[in-house]
Amino acid sequence: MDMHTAKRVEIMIEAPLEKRLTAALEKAGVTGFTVLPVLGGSGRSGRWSREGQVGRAGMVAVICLIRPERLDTLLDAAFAVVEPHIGVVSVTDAMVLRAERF
Amino acid sequence: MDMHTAKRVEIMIEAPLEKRLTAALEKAGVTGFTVLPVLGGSGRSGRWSREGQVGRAGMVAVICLIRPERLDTLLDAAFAVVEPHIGVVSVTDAMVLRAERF
Amino acid sequence: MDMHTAKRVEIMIEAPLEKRLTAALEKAGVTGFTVLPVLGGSGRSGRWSREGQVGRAGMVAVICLIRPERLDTLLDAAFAVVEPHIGVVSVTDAMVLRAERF
Amino acid sequence: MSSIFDLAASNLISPIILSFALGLMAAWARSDLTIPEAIAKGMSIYLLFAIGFKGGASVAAHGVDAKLLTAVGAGVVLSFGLPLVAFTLLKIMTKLSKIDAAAIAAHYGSISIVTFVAATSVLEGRAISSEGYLVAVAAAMEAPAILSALWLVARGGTNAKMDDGLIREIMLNGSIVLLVGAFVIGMITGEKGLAEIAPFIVSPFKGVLCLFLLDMGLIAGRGLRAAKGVVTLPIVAFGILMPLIGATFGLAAALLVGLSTGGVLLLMVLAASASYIAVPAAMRVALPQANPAIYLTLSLGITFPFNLTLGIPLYLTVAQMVTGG
Amino acid sequence: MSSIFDLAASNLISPIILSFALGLMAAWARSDLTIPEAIAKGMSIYLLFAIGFKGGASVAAHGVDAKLLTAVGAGVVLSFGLPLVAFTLLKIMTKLSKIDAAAIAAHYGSISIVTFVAATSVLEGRAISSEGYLVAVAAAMEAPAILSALWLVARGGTNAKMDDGLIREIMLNGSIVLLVGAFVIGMITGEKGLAEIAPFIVSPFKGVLCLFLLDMGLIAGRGLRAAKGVVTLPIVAFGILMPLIGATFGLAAALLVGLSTGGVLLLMVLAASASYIAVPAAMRVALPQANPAIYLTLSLGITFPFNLTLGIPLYLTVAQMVTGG
Amino acid sequence: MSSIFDLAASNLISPIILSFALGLMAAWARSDLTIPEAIAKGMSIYLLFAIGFKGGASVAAHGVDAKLLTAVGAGVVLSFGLPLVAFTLLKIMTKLSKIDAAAIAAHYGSISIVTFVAATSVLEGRAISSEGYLVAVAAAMEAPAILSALWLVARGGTNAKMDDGLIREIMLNGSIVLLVGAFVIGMITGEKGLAEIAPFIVSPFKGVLCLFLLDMGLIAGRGLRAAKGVVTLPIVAFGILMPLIGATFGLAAALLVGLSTGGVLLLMVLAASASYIAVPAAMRVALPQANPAIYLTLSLGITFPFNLTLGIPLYLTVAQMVTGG
Ligand SMILES: Nc1ncnc2c1ncn2[C@@H]1O[C@H](COP(=O)(O)O)[C@@H](O)[C@H]1O
Ligand SMILES: Nc1ncnc2c1ncn2[C@@H]1O[C@H](COP(=O)(O)O)[C@@H](O)[C@H]1O
Ligand SMILES: Nc1ncnc2c1ncn2[C@@H]1O[C@H](COP(=O)(O)O)[C@@H](O)[C@H]1O
Ligand code: NA
Ligand code: NA
Ligand code: NA
Repeated sequence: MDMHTAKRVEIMIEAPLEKRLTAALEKAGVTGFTVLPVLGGSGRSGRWSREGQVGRAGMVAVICLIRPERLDTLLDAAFAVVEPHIGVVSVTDAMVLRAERF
Repeated sequence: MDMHTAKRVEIMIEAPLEKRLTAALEKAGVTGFTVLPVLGGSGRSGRWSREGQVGRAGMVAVICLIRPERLDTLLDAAFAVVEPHIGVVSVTDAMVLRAERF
Repeated sequence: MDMHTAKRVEIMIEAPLEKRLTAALEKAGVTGFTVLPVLGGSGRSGRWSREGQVGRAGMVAVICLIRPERLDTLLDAAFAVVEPHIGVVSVTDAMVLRAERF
Repeated sequence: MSSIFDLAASNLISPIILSFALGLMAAWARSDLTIPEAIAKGMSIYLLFAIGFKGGASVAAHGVDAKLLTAVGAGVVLSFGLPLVAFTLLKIMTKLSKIDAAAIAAHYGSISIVTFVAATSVLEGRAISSEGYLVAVAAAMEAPAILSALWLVARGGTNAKMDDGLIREIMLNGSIVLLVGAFVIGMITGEKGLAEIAPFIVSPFKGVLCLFLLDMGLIAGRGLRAAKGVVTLPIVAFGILMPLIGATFGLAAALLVGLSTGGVLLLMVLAASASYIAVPAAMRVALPQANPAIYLTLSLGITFPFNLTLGIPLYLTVAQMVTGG
Repeated sequence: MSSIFDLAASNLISPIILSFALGLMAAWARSDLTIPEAIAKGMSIYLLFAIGFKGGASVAAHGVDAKLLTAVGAGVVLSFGLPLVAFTLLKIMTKLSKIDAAAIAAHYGSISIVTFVAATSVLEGRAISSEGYLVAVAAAMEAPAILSALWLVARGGTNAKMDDGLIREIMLNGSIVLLVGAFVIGMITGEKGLAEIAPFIVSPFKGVLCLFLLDMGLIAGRGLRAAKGVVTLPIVAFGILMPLIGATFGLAAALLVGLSTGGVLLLMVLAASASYIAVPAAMRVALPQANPAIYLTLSLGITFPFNLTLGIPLYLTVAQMVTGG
Repeated sequence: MSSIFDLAASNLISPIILSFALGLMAAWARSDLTIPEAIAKGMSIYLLFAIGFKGGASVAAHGVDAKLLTAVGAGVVLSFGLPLVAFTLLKIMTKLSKIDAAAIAAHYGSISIVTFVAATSVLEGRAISSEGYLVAVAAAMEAPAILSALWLVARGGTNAKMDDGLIREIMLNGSIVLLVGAFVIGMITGEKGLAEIAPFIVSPFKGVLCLFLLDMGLIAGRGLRAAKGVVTLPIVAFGILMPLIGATFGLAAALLVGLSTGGVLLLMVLAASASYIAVPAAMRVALPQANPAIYLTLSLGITFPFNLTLGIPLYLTVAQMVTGG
């Protein structure tokens, strides 16, 4: 199977920021991402859980697969949104099928 | 802790295809996988979101941890299902505990 | 962007064990983790799905980003909880922003 | 003619239609108002269970009509036949590929149960009775259209991904099973069963329908926003013309079967409406090359609101004229 | 005897039972019909709140019966004792390991609140009254059985993972807290409080129960499909014999306490029913080596439908014969 | 004075308050009782839709009052002004940073629709009527306070992240759109529309409110547990003093506008209550440096229960004394 190197960026961010993050990613030329729900978690700002919440509470996980050479642009864009907020950003090496999509 | 190398395959695929994908994986001898919900995303076919949807709309993420030597069989099986559809496949190097399970 | 090496540990565990796992992680000095919902899956104990379930059924995925040197402590803590139960543990190399958080 | 407009106007200011309009407008204004997926699914399960049960109980009350089987047969024929009409029309009116045209055709042969539900509540509001078994007709009309559309594609040499699994999935999809199952339960337990659970499935029904239509409005509105550019004027024209044609075929079938005024309306509505739940999922499996943005926007964004606002009052006027009811 | 069959037959054609049957059949036919997890949990919260509240309001109306404490005590004794009976029976009838047998035994000492709810709605349908505080008895019977089962295992030298956290979790698990909390609220606010929220917790109750049982049927059916091979004939036999034995113990306890006909039925049902929510979660923590496929299939796939369809009418006939009610 | 206590006592033993207390206690005891997020959101959608619709229908029934606009204007002024009062008070009473104080101030200028709903149900229980358009006032009061608070921060030189997107989000946030939309639908369809869906939005309303307050109690209780240490005594004192001050301003405004007794109570409650849904989300975007643990705990853990239990009866007594109603 024909595989191509890529980076998998995983951004956990507060739900009220989701729109701003994805807008920033799109502006930075990121062509694809996937948003996963998050049930709860723990960090420097304490423990939280989504259960019973009503508003745009909690966090979401945004996953982007991108070509390695575009990583920096993406991280700059993401960082500008995440920086003053609660959230973590991690990057993993990955291989993808159908590279023309990224 | 005794760790073993493995591959972590992450397949984002349209929800109506989930059954077909997991059936194909099982047929290809994949012994385990986990299905995560997806809230929304964006790609070449545009932006979508799960909110308010009624039918088997949206996507799911299927995660498989497998021994490296079985990667190709898995990708062939997955690709046959994903190929004509909307979806992305990525592979990451990983280490697993309890290798006898994979 | 200033990145630091880290490990991304992904633990899929039965939902009734979630509290025990996160308590064990906190006791082992893990400062952050994120819990993702799981829709269903398959493994040695068969196929299962969350749909329609009422109790604390099913599984959750717990993701920890940690400094590499703390991996062993974390795995020991996690393994003690996961070992007699249904679940899988995998580790991936990653890079993180804002290393002071980990 | 004035009565059509009166009817349309009084229909338009019902809480049901206005809730749909609210959803449309909220989506248009890019409000973040959303109904959680689980709640939307829960409401659709409620509506299917309620409408099925009430249909069955009504059949139990009025006796199994000899026309039941004829009506179901007529529904199946309509569902098989309408995609051919829709396909031909699309090939004439638009420049869509054969695959896209076939996928759209499948939607118009099948039915929208929410449009059906909205029509029953218009009938109730006017105290016009109808044959309870039309619920069974609705269920019977869900699937055949998919087969027709796949045949249209296969005939052209393209490979539609038709396998045993898919046929099984279509026939046993959740909506059909729930609708038919509730219908049978209603038939078995009859008026007594209905009385037991009426405070759940009858009294709050219209209110739940309002919230469900709010959600439909949100989804349709967001779909329309996203589909600008994809959906051309001829496609929109098809989305309004086709329900009128479907309704005409439905009318003919209803008269052949010999339904009551209410029954005529409901069969017209079934024929006029387009699926946006079962068929889209089947199309993603069977015709993945077809563009979902087109068929979803058409059925949910154009035809559904058209039927809801203008279609139903129009069909009702015609049904009353024709049956003298 | 004929009356048992009449009762069973009339019970079988209620919307509640038929909804369960629909779920079973849909699962059997591998339909993709599913109820979202959040909706299923929402319905179970509704049912627990409603049944607790109504029990409390009924106690407030009829005065705190001197027998309340005796009945709760009897329930606790049953819950502690029945696992020993179940365990012995399993060791005699089946080849299950000690761990598996103990895990199953825990389920049968504990209770199924949905079976209890179904029984109250049979009583209501027949206008037979019962002691409101049996809701409190139900809550009291949830947990002790787990301790018994863990003692059975520990006695054999195997390490059950029993820690303070687990005891706390069992005693304060959501279902117990909600049931007892709603009971207390019902007792405090009494008939007046009930009147305020009756259109929510009384009128639509049966309808919600139908949809909930549809979901139970789906889960039970899917469990039965998956468990083919794991669940042998002797195990199935246990799943039908044990509720009869439990009901007999429940009958004895109810007569000792001096309950009314309705109360006798309900205590029989509590003793006869097997948990499938609280106890399975506790077993995954405390006895992870036990195979969940066996105990879940037994309690939800065999004993639950048995009680629902044949058990309740049978117990009611016996309760009426014995109390002359 | 004794009547305040009588009123408070009778208020305290309503199912609504006790459900909230149950949630608080369950959280305090670390029970795992939880309401799924989707169900909680579904209930809040239901409550907003119902309260909006009923307000609109009431306006339709009583004619559009000339005071409607004045009342909305008064609400907007209150929402703009109260944050300044709250901010000053916080700077005097506590050692909080300017950012934290401003964030809290935004919450107290805005409103809690659930407190409003609880107050309307107290009015209904006492058959005291109120102006339906206060629902519109409630909607109008949601957003201005956020702008005030951001101005407070910007004035001090710190950069609040205020952009067009945020203003749009605040004005078009789901709660406001749903509340106003349902109000307009209620106004258009009037009594007739209300009659159609009353079995959904009127009869079960109080019961749904109970379950919703159970959830609020769970969240507030868990927040209070987690916030030990963060929330100091002066902060708690503010959480009780500020609603009293807000209510006083609300009273003055209500008298200026010339509202009825019920209307006076409701405007007092709006001014006294603090947001815990819309404003927290806006603060995470606009003032991320502010500590959410403080403002959430204050508004949901201190002020909300205070208003629910003691505040509403107190305000009602005052409103009755002042208006002689
Ligand atoms: N080390 C970590 N690994 C995984 N998730 C984390 C980690 N640290 C923080 N998070 C997630 O990010 C959220 C906010 O973290 P913090 O800003 O540290 O409070 C937490 O609630 C977690 O969901
Ligand atoms: N680069 C990407 N990274 C992460 N997810 C993606 C990416 N591209 C596509 N996806 C996901 O796959 C779905 C379909 O993609 P596409 O086929 O490109 O429209 C999107 O809606 C996303 O959920
Ligand atoms: N190889 C695997 N890859 C991903 N998830 C797995 C794998 N094996 C097991 N799982 C997950 O862990 C659960 C329990 O696995 P098991 O203990 O093997 O039954 C499964 O239902 C899956 O959700
Ligand atoms: Na049609
Ligand atoms: Na029992
Ligand atoms: Na306020």
